Amino acid sequence: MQNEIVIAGFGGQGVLFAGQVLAYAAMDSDKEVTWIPSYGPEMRGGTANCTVIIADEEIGSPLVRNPQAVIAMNLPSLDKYEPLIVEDGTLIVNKSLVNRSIARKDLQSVLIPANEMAESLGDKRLTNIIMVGALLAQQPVLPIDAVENALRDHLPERHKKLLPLNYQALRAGEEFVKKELMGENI
Amino acid sequence: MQNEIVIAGFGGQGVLFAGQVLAYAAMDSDKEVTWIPSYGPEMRGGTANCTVIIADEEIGSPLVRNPQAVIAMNLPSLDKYEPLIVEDGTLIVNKSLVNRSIARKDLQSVLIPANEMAESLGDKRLTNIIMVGALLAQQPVLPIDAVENALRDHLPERHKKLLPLNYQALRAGEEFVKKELMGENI
Amino acid sequence: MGSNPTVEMVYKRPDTFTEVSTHYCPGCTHGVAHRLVAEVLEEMKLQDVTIGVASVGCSVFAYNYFDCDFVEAAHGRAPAMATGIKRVLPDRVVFTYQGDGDLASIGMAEIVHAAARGENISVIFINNANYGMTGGQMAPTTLPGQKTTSSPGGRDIEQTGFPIRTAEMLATLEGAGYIVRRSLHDPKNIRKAKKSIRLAFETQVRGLGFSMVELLSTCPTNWGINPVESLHWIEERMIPYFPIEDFKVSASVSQIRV
Amino acid sequence: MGSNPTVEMVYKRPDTFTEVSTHYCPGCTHGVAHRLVAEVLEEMKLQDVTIGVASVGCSVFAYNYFDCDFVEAAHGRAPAMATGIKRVLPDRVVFTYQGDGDLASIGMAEIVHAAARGENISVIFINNANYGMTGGQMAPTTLPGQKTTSSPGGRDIEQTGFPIRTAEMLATLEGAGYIVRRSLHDPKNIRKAKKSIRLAFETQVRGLGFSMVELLSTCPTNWGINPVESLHWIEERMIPYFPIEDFKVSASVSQIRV
Amino acid sequence: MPVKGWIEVDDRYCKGCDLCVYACPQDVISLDMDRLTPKGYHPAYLISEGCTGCAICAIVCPEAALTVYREVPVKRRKTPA
Amino acid sequence: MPVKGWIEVDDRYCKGCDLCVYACPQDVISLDMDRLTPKGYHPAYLISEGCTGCAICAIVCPEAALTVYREVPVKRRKTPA
Amino acid sequence: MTKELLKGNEAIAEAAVRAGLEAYFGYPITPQTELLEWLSKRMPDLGRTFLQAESELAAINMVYGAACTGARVMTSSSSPGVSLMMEGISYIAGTEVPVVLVDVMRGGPGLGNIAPSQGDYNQIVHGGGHGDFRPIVLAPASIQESIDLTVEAFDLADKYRAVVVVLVDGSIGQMMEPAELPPMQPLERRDPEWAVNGALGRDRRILSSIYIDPEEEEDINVRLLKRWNEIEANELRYREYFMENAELVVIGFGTAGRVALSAVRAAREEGIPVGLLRPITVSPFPYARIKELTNLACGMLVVEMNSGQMLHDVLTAVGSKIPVEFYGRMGGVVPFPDEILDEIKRLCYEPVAPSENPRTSWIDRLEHAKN
Amino acid sequence: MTKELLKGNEAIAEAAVRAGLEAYFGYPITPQTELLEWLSKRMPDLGRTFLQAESELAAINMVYGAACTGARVMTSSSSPGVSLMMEGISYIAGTEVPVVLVDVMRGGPGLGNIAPSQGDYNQIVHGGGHGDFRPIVLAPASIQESIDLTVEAFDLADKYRAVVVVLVDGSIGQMMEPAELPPMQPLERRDPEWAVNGALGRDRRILSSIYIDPEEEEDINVRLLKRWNEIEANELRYREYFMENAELVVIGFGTAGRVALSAVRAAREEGIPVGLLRPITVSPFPYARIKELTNLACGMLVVEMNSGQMLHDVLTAVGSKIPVEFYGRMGGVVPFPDEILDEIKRLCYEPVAPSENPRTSWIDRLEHAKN
Ligand SMILES: Cc1ncc(C[n+]2csc(CCOP(=O)(O)OP(=O)(O)O)c2C)c(N)n1
Ligand SMILES: Cc1ncc(C[n+]2csc(CCOP(=O)(O)OP(=O)(O)O)c2C)c(N)n1
Ligand code: SF4
Ligand code: SF4
Ligand code: SF4
Ligand code: SF4
Repeated sequence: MQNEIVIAGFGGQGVLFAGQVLAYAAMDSDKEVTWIPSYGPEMRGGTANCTVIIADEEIGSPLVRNPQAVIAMNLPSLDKYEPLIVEDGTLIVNKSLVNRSIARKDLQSVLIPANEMAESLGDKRLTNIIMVGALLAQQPVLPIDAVENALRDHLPERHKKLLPLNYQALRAGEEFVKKELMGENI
Repeated sequence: MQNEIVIAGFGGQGVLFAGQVLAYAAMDSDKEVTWIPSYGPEMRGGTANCTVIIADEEIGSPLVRNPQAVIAMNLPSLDKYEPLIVEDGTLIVNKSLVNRSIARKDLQSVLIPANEMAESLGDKRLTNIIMVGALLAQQPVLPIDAVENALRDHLPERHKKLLPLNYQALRAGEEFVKKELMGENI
Repeated sequence: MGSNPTVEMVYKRPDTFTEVSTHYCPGCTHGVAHRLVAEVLEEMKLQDVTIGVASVGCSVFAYNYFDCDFVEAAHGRAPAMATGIKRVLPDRVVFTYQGDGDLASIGMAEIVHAAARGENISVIFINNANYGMTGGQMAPTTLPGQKTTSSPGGRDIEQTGFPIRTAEMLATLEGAGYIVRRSLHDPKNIRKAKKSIRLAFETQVRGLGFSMVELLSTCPTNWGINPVESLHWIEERMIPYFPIEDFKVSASVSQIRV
Repeated sequence: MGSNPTVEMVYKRPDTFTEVSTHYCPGCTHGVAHRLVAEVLEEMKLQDVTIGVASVGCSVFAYNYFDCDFVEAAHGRAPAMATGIKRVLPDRVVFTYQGDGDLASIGMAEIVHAAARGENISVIFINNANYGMTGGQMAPTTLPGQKTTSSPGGRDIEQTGFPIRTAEMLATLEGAGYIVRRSLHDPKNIRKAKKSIRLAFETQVRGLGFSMVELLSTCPTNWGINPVESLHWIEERMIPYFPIEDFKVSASVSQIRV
Repeated sequence: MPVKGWIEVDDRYCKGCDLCVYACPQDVISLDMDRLTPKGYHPAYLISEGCTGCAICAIVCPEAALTVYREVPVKRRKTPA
Repeated sequence: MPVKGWIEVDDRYCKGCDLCVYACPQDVISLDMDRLTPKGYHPAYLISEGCTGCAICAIVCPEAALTVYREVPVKRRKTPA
Repeated sequence: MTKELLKGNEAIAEAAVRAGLEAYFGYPITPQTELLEWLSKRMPDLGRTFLQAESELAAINMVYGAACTGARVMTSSSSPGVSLMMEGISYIAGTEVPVVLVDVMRGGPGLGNIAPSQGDYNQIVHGGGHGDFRPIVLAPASIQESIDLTVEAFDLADKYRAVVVVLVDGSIGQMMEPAELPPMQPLERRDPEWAVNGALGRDRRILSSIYIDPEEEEDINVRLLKRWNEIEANELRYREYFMENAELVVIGFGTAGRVALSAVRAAREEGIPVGLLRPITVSPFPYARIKELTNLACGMLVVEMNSGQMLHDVLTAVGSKIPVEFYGRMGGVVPFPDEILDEIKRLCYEPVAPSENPRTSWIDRLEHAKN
Repeated sequence: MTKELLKGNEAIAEAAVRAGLEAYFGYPITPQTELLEWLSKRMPDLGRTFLQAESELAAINMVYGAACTGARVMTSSSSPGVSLMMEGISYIAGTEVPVVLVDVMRGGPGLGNIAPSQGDYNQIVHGGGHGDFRPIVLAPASIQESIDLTVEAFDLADKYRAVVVVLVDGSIGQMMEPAELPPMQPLERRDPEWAVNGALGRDRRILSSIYIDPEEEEDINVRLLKRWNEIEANELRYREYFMENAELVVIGFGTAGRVALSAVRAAREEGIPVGLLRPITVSPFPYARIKELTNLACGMLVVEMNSGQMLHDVLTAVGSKIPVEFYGRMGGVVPFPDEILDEIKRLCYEPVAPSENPRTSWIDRLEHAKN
């Protein structure tokens, strides 16, 4: 059994770190895991993607053509990955930077105003963690407290003071989706 | 039918040129021919050898382990090549620089005081040509006038004036051997 | 006394530039150096006879921006490649555009010998005190104590010696016709820099030998400061070690009036 | 007033030399340079702590003649190889012995950077104005107009530029502690040369940075003149272009008394 | 009365690096925080009157994104007294 | 009376290059045309009296083939007057 | 034993440190640079030698010198930089001193790009450098394997006085996986009987690659060859997956190998009898095992991130016994598992003529797929 | 048509001049130096470009630049110098500009010696330089062939925008044979549609080896591969001797090939049914013909002046169909005909097991012979 998650956005959105948090959590839960930044033509700036694969057995390819879940932090990422997700896969979209609805009907998708939520929590940099929380609510690839521990153990020193906020962000993302699923976010 | 001739001595004795004269003569007589200087450990000075192969058909190896004829211009060369000559092969030795007789009895060999003869002709540098003349007398691999023409056509410009002397040297070497064979050089 | 005004265009993007947006980081003065070269090519009407030689560094894509023939050299070998071109096409104008890692580190032998031969080419040498493209490692031009990704504790002169003053060193070679250092940190210096680039190309066009303009340039991204602060950094940190001077102006070059 | 005399040995072959006859051509002053280095190693008692780095050139077999540890480098890379050795064995004495093709042509980048780093090694640099081992081709040190096997019409400065004054060029680098040029063409100069080689090793032993002694040396074989005439050729042809001077003697090195 | 000038900023090239803003002697250039270029930068723009068309901004611009214009008064021929 | 000295030439090393001959201030060294070294060179040798043991020959010898000796007068201790 | 999440380049660097690396000389190049950067901090902190060389040419010759002292030394680079090291590598091999080289391959030829590739296989395994010598080449496919093989590389280099190459592609350099680092080995100053480190109280030593007498040079060549035979006999490593009753065998190394694993696993789930052979040492190469497999399987598929460089070696081993097909991506493209799965299926359904050159048919398919 | 007695290095140089060589850049190295020296006189006399570069690294990059202008260019070196050209060769291949390189091989690895060798076969044919590309490699065995193939090298380089290597060993460089030089071709300024020579009256052109997008780089690789298939189809050259009803086939190129000819001739005189295949292009390699021969002959003997580099290619062609044996001399040793004759006889009398690695048994025999 293998989970493949792509997190995509542009530089500065904490895309790579979000993926690493999942990877740490998976490792601490004794899973096999790979994290790999994806290569694009541009050598710097522009888009930033990473692929995280979580599995019970030895992982083969660290990259997949059709991931099971995608976190799209902006419009270009949505446009690029929506068509690639496996059938009935999961798609978490940062509504704040996306002005369109999701075309595919088979997907389990959520549009979440992550930027606004982050700002209301008091720090724009929390957007990525909110999205992770949302993912885990939509598709529980890992127990959420494993991710909390990962944050605790691996948040860069200089951001340690932000730990409580990160917990909140994670839960906020989770809550949002739960409500969504219960049809409460109207 | 193939003739293999090794000319050996030390640098400055005109060993390489003597070989080239034979090669030119062979070429002008429409024979196949190869000339190759032999590699030794030392990068400069010391001994100088070359191998000339004259044949009617395409020549394979430009080097042979056991040559049919050897011109030994000095003692080290004699010591090195006497044992290597094919059975009943030809050996021309520059008596002026060799203080021993020839060990092998099967060889058609000549000891010729080339330095003295050259000096008596008035130019030490003729030693090599005298030896060539002797070789051709002993083993007529090429008509002697072919060699004369080769000298005429290929003697370096600055030595052209020495052409007549070179002819004499060639004949002198030839004469010496002829007499030797008739047992006259006593 | 009135006057009915007419409009004049004081500055416009040179035609020798393609309509391509550069890949350089915002505020990186590689762009200024490009612009100056483009302006000089335009002023001297050399566009059709010029062959540029891009090097390996952030300027690796330089050939996308200049509207003239271009080749892309191996890391450090631009002067050798330029030599090959110039020798078979002596009537063409050939210039290399190289960073300090490319020219002063891996390419040291090639630049010294091009200068020593008096190779009739022009070299635009961007000194930004680090390796930009690969993420800000130490370059031969990195200042003492300067932190880079390969000198995390700051450049230790005990271990790695002092920065190389390339222009000064090459100026000792007979073959050099014109070798100067300029800076891109303010308008005045940028004007001086352009004049020198012009002189470098004039030197070549007149067959007066090797010419090189070393340009102090910013790398905001790897220096970790913003573009404006970067200009100050050049002024306060780099210029004291890398003086803005003429190191070699051969007699015949000094005759040139532009 | 009488005196019953006793015998004193004024000069003997140094013990730091092996009992091997060199492969050098008769009268080639490579041999003199070797002897001077051997004498200095003996005087300074460095034989057991010294590692020599031979280069590719006529001195390729140098390791056969010095009775100390030796390695043989790739053509031009002796300074890099010496750097590798010195960095892991800082308490050993490491010297390279390089010709002008090796050091000033193919090895230019390595020597410049070793000097720039202030690499604590000593370099014996033999300038004989040509490539000896390969049969007398043009070197970066070949004089204008000098005929060589690869400049049969004489070195054409229009095509190949002027000879490189390596010592002068390297002296511009901060890391250089001691850089001088000496000559081997007469007893007086040979004595001076030995003193400088001594100073170069003293510089290293005291950890005062990069040291190099450029030695004007003969190549009778390829110059096509006899050994004695070759000495005159150095004096009359080479020295005017390659002056015998001190180009860099750092403050601390100038303190050394030998 | 000072010469009147103005600039045009080409959004295809401007990267909002701030160098022209900093260099402008009249302090009449600023980055437009309400606009994004196709590449996602806040482009420079002329905030007010006062540009003299000195083109200093263009001289420092790494992207050759600026065009600078200026009004030139046409001199009238003096009439004899 | 000048100091008396002499040289020894090691035939294993001498290549008959003539440099010592040329350098000797007393002109007392020459190449021995009647002898050949194992390597086939005419070695240097001391032709006559007059060597002062100045060792200049050794300084110029590329082969370190020379050993130089000199007689030194032993100074007698002065007896008090 | 605690695992950490480690990036390939950094894991290799730290593994080398713990294996007793005494001196590192290198030059920056993507996608290898993090390795150099890691050591630029680590080595000085430990009082060991780190030096950024002026070029790869200088780096390999610095490593050459340092190796001559008997120290544990390493350099690293990526494809174009490695090409610049060829003369030096030949000298090192000819001098018989131990050196570890890490090559993090990128797309080529020429400047190419910085994406992952396996285009240096030939240069490293067969051709690079003049003269007759063979480096030991280790090709890890995961971060843990990269760590383990890096440590081993130093032991092999010492044991055989040889050049040992750790050959990975950019994706392994950039990827993160949980892995365990070895314990820190104490640095002991080595003084092997050949080391050049000052002739104090012993006869002097010389290290060189010149043997001006051809017969002597030939003796060295013979010695190197016999040593190589030993290496082939003792140091061969490979790993097999799903090989039981496999009728089709996929062969791939490094990243191509692990991508193939995904495909093979998927195929097995669909009941296709396919197995995977992943060479871990690509030099020595598992010729014998592949020959063996030709008796069990009825076809082979070689997968590489190049135009079929290892393919040549597989063909040598297989001879014409069973058909061999090839699938490769080039220039920095990493294949997805589904591409290989498609190939596996194709081979199960459409039979292939053993005679034709596998490369030709592949190129047609690839072109067709690309347009 | 008059023949002259010509030395290999000089013959190649003069042939290049007459083929329209416009620029030569090189660096001295034995046993190739006469080639450079010849051109140092000839080229300036003709008003063409000769430049002694500061190194082989500079030489190959000067040639690279000159080639970009569409000019006919050449460089030459010997083994260690050629190793220094690997990065440049990869760039040239990736940029698809025509360059001719002459490699006069010497004994190695490392500094080795200056005696004749074939130790660069792998480096030139298989491995040298990073990334996927293949040079055309011509291996003459006589002075006349050296001349003819040098002229052809320029045409092939132009035709395929490829690197063409003339691969000879030191003995061919030093040997003299009667040969005929081609007529002097008039120099015409080439302006191929890709040449970079100033954008006068046309759109600008760019020549580079960067393709930062892997998919794009892959397209280039595909283009190079398809061009290579053409080359394999059109440019294969080899020569056979005494092949009629040969039961044993000897295979060797260059000097090894002509030494083998002497042995084969001698064997035939003794009535032994042996033939010789001498590849003239070693890249492309006559795989198909060798495969064919496995149907006629019952054994093969590969002869090289290295440790069996071409052997690898022969084995790929032969598969396991018939036994292949190897005889090589290394490090600068040139075999004498009698050594090969002995091998031929041995093979006729004692049968060999096809399975075992030919190299192992050879090494034992060689060692035994040497002591
Ligand atoms: C042979 C080789 N070595 C290393 C590299 C990696 N590389 C690319 S750019 C670069 C340094 C560029 O720095 P610099 O020349 O200072 O230019 P900048 O990027 O600072 O403008 C390096 C080391 C390479 N491409 N090729
Ligand atoms: C890479 C490489 N290129 C070229 C050569 C050939 N080579 C050997 S020695 C030499 C030049 C030596 O000249 P120099 O350094 O001046 O020393 P000298 O012989 O004059 O003492 C050359 C080019 C080589 N061995 N290796
Ligand atoms: S990395 Fe530095 S040098 Fe390169 S473009 Fe960015 S700012 Fe300019
Ligand atoms: S060739 Fe010249 S440098 Fe070399 S040993 Fe002979 S004289 Fe000396
Ligand atoms: S300097 Fe140029 S790029 Fe920078 S903000 Fe101004 S206009 Fe834009
Ligand atoms: S200098 Fe030395 S080598 Fe030369 S002749 Fe005198 S003793 Fe012999």
